[in-house]
Amino acid sequence: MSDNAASADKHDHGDGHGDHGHGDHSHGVDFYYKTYAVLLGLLVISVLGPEVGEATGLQIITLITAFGIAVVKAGLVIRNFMHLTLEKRFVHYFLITSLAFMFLFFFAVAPDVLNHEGSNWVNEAAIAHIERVQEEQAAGGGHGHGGHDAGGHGDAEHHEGGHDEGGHDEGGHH
Amino acid sequence: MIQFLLPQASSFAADIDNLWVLMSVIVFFWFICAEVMFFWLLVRFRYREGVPAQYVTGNEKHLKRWITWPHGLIILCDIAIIVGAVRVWYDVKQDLPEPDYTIGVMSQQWAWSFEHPGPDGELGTDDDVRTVDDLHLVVDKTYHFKLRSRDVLHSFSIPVFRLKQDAIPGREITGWFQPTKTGTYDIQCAEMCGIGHGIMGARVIIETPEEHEAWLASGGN
Amino acid sequence: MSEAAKVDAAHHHDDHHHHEPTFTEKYIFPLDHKFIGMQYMFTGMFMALFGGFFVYAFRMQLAFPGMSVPGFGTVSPTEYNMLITNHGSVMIFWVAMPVLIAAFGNFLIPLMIGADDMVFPKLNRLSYQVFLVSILILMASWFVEGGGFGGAWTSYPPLSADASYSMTPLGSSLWLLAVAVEFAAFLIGGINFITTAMNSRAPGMRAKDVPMTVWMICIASILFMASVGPLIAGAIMLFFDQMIGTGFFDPKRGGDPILWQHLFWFFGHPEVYVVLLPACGFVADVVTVFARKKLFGYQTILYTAIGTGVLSFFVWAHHQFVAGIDPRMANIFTVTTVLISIPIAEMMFLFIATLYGGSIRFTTPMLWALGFIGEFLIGGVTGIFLGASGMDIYFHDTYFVIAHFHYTFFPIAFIGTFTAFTFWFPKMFGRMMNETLGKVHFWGTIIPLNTIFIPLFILGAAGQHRRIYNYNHFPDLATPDLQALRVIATVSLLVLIAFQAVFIFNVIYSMFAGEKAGPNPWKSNTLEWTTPSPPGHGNWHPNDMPTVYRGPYEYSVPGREDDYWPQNEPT
Amino acid sequence: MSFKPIATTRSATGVMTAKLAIWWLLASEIVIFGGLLAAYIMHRIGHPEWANYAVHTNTMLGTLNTFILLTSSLTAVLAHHAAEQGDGPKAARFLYMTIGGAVGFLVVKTFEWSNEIAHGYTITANTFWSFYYTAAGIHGAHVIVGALCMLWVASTARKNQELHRVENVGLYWHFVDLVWIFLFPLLYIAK
Repeated sequence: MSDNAASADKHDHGDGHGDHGHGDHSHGVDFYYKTYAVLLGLLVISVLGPEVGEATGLQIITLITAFGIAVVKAGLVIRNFMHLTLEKRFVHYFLITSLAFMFLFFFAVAPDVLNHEGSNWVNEAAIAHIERVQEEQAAGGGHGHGGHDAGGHGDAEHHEGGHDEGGHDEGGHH
Repeated sequence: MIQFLLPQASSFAADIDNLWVLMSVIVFFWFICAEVMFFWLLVRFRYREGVPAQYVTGNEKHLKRWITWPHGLIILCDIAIIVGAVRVWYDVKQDLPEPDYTIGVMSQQWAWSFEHPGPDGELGTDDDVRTVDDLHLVVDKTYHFKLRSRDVLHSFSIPVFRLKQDAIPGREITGWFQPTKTGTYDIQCAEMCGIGHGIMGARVIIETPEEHEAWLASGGN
Repeated sequence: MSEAAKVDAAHHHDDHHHHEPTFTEKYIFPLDHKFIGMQYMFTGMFMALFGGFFVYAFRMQLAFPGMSVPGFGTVSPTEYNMLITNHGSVMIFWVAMPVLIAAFGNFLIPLMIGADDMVFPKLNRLSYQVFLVSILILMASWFVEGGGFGGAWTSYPPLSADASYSMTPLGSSLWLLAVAVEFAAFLIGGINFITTAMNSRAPGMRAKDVPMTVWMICIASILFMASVGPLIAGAIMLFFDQMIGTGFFDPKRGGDPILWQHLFWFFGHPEVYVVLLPACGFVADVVTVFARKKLFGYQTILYTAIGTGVLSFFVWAHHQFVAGIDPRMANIFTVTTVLISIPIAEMMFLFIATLYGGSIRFTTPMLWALGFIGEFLIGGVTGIFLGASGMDIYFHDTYFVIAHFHYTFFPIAFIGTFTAFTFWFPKMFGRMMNETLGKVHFWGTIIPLNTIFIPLFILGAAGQHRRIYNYNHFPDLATPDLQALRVIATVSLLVLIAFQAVFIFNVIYSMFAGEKAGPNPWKSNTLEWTTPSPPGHGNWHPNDMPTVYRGPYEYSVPGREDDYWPQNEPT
Repeated sequence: MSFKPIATTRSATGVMTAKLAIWWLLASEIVIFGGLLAAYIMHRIGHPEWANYAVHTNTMLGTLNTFILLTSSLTAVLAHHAAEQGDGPKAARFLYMTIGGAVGFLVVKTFEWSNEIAHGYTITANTFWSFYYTAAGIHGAHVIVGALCMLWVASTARKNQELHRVENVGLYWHFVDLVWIFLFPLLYIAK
């Protein structure tokens, strides 16, 4: 445990970083600038992606550029800026575990929340809500009023407290 | 066992009570084993002058098997429990048989309102009978219920049916039951729903077909 | 230790002792982990008085509906809901967690791993202060306009989200805020525990030389950290729903009340193991000392603890089987839930097996530890009924559930605490507790415990639901037989509460007039017993920090004169 | 002179204590944001009508903010580099630049939000906007906390003290950047 002693010693003299103990990982400044340049390049692509997606009508391009590039960017930041690759193995494990639990959470909750119907149940309110808003959006051009009106409806309905009006009769509200 | 405390009044009540017996046998077997072993060890290895404790690490084969064998057996017992539980669950909640009648159940703070099909046997027609806090059923008929809530979460629980289902505002949840015994029993709300949760009870009245027709003929009074 | 480190350490020491800490520095705003631990412990026990008072009031109402409860008055439905809600939240969040994890974690982790303090003493102090703020917020919520929150500790929206449903506009928001602030306190504390246990072990202490208590508190803190996130996010969402009128959980505006249930139980189930594991750790340490035995299968116990912890993330929806989730999902969660019985049963078996070949001394701490094993088994086996979906249709939200989880939580929160408290009392205050009073307290607690909750199992099987203030409204439940069971439970509760006075008296009496304890009254191996009782500031002299040579459970090693072998004794 | 326990100076795992604590902190942050974003994604996929709300988010300002945060991440890592070389004042300078990035981010955010609120897209307008403000708001709170921490770290680093803190606060800052990297496509790009 002479490690402890050594680190204790250096630590107190203010250059706590010297005792990193993973050998050489001091990337040059150039390396950081290069990473930064790549990140900016990816940012440009991720912004242009949806334009291409819209132009070609392929939504998949939007999704891939948006989220694929987010993952790549995140990987670059984690690897080159946070130096996770130089960290002890167990750090990887607990970070990955937290992330894995979130995927678990998503996939276990999605059948109830993402879906609006399932085995012997129907989320009538959500279906009615979507239909009503989409009708409004179609009627009102979809732009400009969406936010406002949905809020108004919410409140109005709230006080009525009914379940089955579904909102169809309020279609022409605005 | 549960039937001695509360009658079985639905077709699947006996299944659930039998599942209880199956699980009790398995679970109490292990419980008794563990407690007997526990108390025997306490008595057998109590402190006695001049008798030192043994040095046992837990890796000795002849001792370790006292852990590994129960371990394996518990897995087998777990499988039995899972199979039993899932079968009952599937019958009660997932696989709905064709209904004779459908009823509507609406919960709100703090009352139950029921929609019964009228003489024509169809729900959603003009002759439907609406009641508050009284559910009239015909014995030995299969029912679907459409459960909804007007405001907050409630839970539609009929203990004699061994049935329980939460009502979620905005959702319509379908379930089934088949009453098998005439009589009048409790319906309780089983999910916290505010100040009046404690009084949110209703009665289920299971009638013979004749009685039910008479009730319908009287306009549901 | 190298020369440099010694000088360094001495430097620290001198530096600190230039000024003796004043009373305020030592007791009001301490940095010393032992005092922060005490603060947590006595705050938690103080909160237990409130939790106990609440249960007294509403149990009296259930046994004798409509009567004026002495010390409270008649219990209205609103008050009844407030009492059960706050009984649950106080006992779990403000009693079990601070006492089991924060108090004993603070007190024991540095002592058991041979460190002089937690790694971040100031964060530690901050954690307690944040915790104290959460208590003030909670207490405020009981007295505001409209009364305290009464939507059950699960706080399901829309009831909790909308004041027009709950009628407690301020109570529910303050309650939620208090819970969120409390989580922040434990996140800060938890990171401190984990880092301390991982990094500050004494020289020579390998992973398998760490006492079970430290392992368990560490695993529990990790579980807490990994599970609480969604609920923190959910609490913010629910708070916005309450305060500024967003619609995250409002079905009429595209929200979904089921989402809250998932966010809540994703935390709520691991939370059970967060409090269970530390109690298991205490039991492991106490049983080995008084059986003079090595722990039976140290590594296996560790694996079962980790296995339980990991599996606990896969079971949460068994709280929601009939709560409107898709019935197909229930099948998956039944499998995972029933499987969790394997590691936890194995852990209990290993504790029982540790008794084999021992030389068992029935001191008060040992009685509590054995009581934990015996009682927790009941809670464990009855849980299987509730985890099996088919059975849960009937038992969900009945008194069977209440009896089940009190048979787990009472052993965890109270028996576990009494185990640890009576065992480490000599270390905390330098005096022994009175054995006779301790045994009276033990039997006066264990017997009523069973006579409270066994009737509740029967009531649950008879179809009695929770959270109902007066069963006379339900003809099937208003029978004299069932009422008799309710009265038995309530009377037993009164007996149990009365016997806690013995404990309180014993603590105060022993603190000042108990027999003086030496550094190691129980002849135990672990490091905390190698320093004076109570330990001074820094626990050991800085030049004499312990070094570890062996595992913590080397009792009755053949060929040695003593039947114990302290961890720091050179071979 | 603050008192530092011997415990803090030990490192049985080989990772320095403060850094280990930061990694655990980040693990707990992952689940906080994870829970929120999982809930958002579920709603987003389940509610096709949200596409029409998302149109109103300002991609230009979102991109600008991404650019600001990426740049501040660069300066944070440069500060770490300078600290590694033992050059405290230089590290502090880079940290001040990072704080500048944080302030810039918040200024853009304020402008963006006030514009949106003026158009009626408030947090209560509908659930999309509720999620939008909540997610970005929690992230914004992290930005503020990060800036304050960096201010504190820079004040000691300037005097060549406690230089290891530069890397630790940098790790936290990179994480804040990472969250934004995912929020950006979720809230702005995918329409």
